[in-house]
Amino acid sequence: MEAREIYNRLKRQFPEDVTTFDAEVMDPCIHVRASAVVAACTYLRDEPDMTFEVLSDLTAVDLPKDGKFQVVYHLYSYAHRHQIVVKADVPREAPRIQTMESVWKAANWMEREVFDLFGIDFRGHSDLRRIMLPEDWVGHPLRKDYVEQEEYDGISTQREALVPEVLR
Amino acid sequence: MQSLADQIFEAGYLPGLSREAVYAVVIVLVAFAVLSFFVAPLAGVTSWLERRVWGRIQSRVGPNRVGPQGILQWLADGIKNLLKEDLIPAAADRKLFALAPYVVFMGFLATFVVIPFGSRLVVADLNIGLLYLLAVTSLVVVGILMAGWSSNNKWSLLGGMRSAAQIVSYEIPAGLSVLTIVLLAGTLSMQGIIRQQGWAPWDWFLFHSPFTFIAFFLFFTAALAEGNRTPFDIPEAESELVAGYVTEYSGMRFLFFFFAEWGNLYVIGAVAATLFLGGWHVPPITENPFIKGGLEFVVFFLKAYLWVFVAMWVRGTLPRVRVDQLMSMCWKYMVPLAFMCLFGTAVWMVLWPGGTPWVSVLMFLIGVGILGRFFWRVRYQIRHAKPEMYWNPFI
Amino acid sequence: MEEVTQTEIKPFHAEDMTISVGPQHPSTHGVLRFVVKTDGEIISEAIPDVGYLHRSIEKIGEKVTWHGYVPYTDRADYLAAMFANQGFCMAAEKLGGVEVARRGEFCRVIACELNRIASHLISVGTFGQDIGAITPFIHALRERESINNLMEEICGARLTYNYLRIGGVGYDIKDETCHRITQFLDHFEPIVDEYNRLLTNNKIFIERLANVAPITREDALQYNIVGPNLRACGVSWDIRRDIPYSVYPELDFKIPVGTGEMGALGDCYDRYLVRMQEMMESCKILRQSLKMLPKGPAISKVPVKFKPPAGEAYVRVEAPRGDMGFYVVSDGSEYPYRVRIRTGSFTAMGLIHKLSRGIMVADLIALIASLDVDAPEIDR
Amino acid sequence: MSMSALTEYVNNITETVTSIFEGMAITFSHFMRRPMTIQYPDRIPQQIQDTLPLRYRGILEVDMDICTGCLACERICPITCIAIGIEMNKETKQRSFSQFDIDICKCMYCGLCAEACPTGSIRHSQEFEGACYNPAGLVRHFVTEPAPLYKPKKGGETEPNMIAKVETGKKYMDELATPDGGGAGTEEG
Repeated sequence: MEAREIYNRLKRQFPEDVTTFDAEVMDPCIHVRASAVVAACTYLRDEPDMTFEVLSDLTAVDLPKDGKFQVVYHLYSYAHRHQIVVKADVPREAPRIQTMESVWKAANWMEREVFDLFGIDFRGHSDLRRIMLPEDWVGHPLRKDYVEQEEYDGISTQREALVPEVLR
Repeated sequence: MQSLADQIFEAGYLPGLSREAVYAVVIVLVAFAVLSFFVAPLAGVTSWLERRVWGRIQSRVGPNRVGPQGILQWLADGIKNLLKEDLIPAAADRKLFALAPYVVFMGFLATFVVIPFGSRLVVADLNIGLLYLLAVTSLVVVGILMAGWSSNNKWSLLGGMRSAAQIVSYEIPAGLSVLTIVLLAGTLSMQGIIRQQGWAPWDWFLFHSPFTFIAFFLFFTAALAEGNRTPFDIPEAESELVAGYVTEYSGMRFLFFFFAEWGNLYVIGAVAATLFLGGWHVPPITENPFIKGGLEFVVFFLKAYLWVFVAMWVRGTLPRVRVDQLMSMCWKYMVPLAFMCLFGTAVWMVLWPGGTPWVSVLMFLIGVGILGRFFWRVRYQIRHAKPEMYWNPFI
Repeated sequence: MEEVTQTEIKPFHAEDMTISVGPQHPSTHGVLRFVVKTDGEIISEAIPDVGYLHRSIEKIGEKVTWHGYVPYTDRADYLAAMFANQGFCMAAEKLGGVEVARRGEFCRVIACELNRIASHLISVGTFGQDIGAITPFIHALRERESINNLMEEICGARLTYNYLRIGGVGYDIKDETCHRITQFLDHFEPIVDEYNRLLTNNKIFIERLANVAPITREDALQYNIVGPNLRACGVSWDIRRDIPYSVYPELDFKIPVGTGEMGALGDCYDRYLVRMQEMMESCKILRQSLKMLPKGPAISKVPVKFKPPAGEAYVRVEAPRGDMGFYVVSDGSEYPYRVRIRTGSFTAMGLIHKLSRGIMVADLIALIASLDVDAPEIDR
Repeated sequence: MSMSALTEYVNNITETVTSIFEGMAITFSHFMRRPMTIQYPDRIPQQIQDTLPLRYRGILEVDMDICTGCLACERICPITCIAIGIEMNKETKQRSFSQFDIDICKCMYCGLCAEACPTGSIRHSQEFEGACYNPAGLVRHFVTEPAPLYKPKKGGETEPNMIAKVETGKKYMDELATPDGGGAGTEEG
């Protein structure tokens, strides 16, 4: 199914929550309001002629200029061989979004990773712990304004340069 | 040994000492000599050989730097392990922890008492030799359990428990297949069993009847399991239990376990040679007792080492079985088959009390046939893969 | 009626034992950790704990140039570096609208398929080792060593290849190297047969793997299992065929699918078998692409300061551990704005918790090995 | 016991025995095959360095005699492990190197610098043994005393010494693929 048609179907179902459609980009994407993303994805998964049974990827992009994080869902259907990108914006100050775990189990670990590296709170997640970094790490590294701590557990995170930088 | 001590005593070299003291000194000295000049090199060279055999199987070379062809590698490893720090975990049961390697080692060492290296070269020809052998090898399981328990490590405990279950189970098929031979020979004495056989292959108990032929392989398999060798090395399964019951051991104590394992390999071979392969029998070519004795020793040694080699080779070939499969293999396959062999042999003996030389020859020919078939397959493998050949065993 | 007093029978209560498998465990394929709760030999729960090999490759992507990020992608999965190269280059090319030189595409396919064989060899080899057969492992590494030598000739490195460039490949493949690859294939195909006779058909090996931790189709989709693991569940899905990229549509190859040969569909043995068959398919692809290798430049013109227009691209590559997705966002500058690498091992790890219930300790090791999880790829 | 169970029982035994037999034949055949081991470092017929292809990406080396000081390598290096210092003599207006350091500790052998070099002066050698006791020892200093920059002569080099150096640099550059079809492919293929 064409991306445009998927968008139309989704728009008909959720006229309020589906905001815009980027058709001119390489991977067409649908913007959905954060509050309705689980409902929209459930619809996309269960509709018989779309059946997006796989959540290929779940990640986020930090957009400090717009003051938001963009949570990006890449969906794919093995049955119909089509894909769609769903995006939801969450505010940077209070990043919060519903978990996708009830729709696709694969979201469990991916959301943990996004939580770890971006600090987005996935509401209703069964096991929201840090996954890559230690539990006591400070900050969320993939945020654009992240500054690495000077030392961790008394170990310096800096490395002395052996070659002095040449001033030019 | 006693006569040696008597001679020394009577020669009057040691005035003022009681006869018992001389016995004790002589026994300690002889034990020391045997330990350091026979058993240690035996286990050590076995370890070296195993690594070389493995190496060639795996397209590698193996240790070849220390001494000619690396034959002294075990010495270097031993010295290294001796010099290593002896660590005992803080939470371990110190006494048991320290004791366990020696119990394992003792279980292996005590078997050398009854192994007949020649018609007159045996420490003690006990009339219950075989029973004694089965009894002392069971000591090993006690040591392993002690090691597993006292390390206070979960891997060690799992390894120890696995080992106990395994060794206890496999005693049964091993014992049953040994009983087959006892039935035939009518004696438990190791020398007695060998004397019942002859130098020619068809005089061996291996080819006595189809049942003994199967019993031999059952015995060998069960012995591998008792010696914790692949495919039954689950107590120390490296990829599962890190190192099983030896996880917490280091230095010399660690070495003792492996010392015992490699030594045990030779014991397995020796027992197999004794029971099934005619032991030290040599063709009647000479009457000179010295040459004959030497030949006997060499023949016995080689027969035993053949099975040591096979055990290494099996280890290089097979994957490891799982715990439940190990048990089901023992109880569902090996124990019934061993019983079959036992009863079959008994029936055989009733039907043909005078022996069946023609069956022995036939069985021998079948054995040769299997070997021929085997080399035919080896030839096929080489022709199929077209590898670069290298016949020299030394590299 | 008289009331019968019943003594309360308490079931024999035993506590579960908690064992930490890893991070320094011989069979965790890198540094992984499982917190395993066992009742004797039976596992009641195995909780994976990852992150020991996190090298923040995604963050590094925001700090280096587009060209300069290619060597970093090598490190995402160092057993199959070529595919991460391929994924990132394809994403950058998609963003920048770069046409790849045709010879370059074939060079990529040759390098990738060689790499796939190498990676699968490691996979099936370590599989054997985890089951306890060391010899097949070393035999597999021996063949991989030959591939490493070929790789050295192709791109000068043995592990972290950094062979692909945006727009093509860094080094052209010489004719003599092509000849040597053909020689290797002639030598390798009988060796796979031998490997089958030594390990695949071994009764003990089959018994250890058949019916162990089968993955159902539903679970595979829910947990987004990809690559050989997915195909072992009976789903015929291969990016090379179904979302074609590079020159794969021109090549003829089959997609091996699990059939439940020795036990349940999607068990450990199926996963193993799919990898073995895939190696043979890769050999076929290699022979074809060596024959079809066209003349011409191996790289197209790409500016040194590569600045793709703002936008984003998501590309998928069929890596040995499954669908490797590169989600790359550009803001039109010299540096990528965001790079996200989605890997097969990561999602496969998510399933282990579910699969591990009720299997034995030895089976857990087989399960980890059969999923072919690779610590660098999980943690990135 | 039903008949099928008995058949399965016997089959299991046969399969086990035959597959082990086959496996043992394969492992036995390896006793006659040549081992794969290279007995590095002493028992080898030829130095490993000599057997490596020209493309091999070993430790970086710089031929300062043909380095133009264009800084392309320094700029492209993703981890900035190259540091080049160039000074200008105020009187003669001649520029010369004051520093050319490469931190081998940091280097990830990606080869991007060698690709950017216009003369092939910076390149990966076949050397791979870099062990030393101190990380500082892994910093390679290529400039010991200020040296002038290399300027390619219009009509080509005349000095035999320099011709050889330029040729060597070219040899390394020929290994690289270029958009106009240069490199190894077109020469031979």
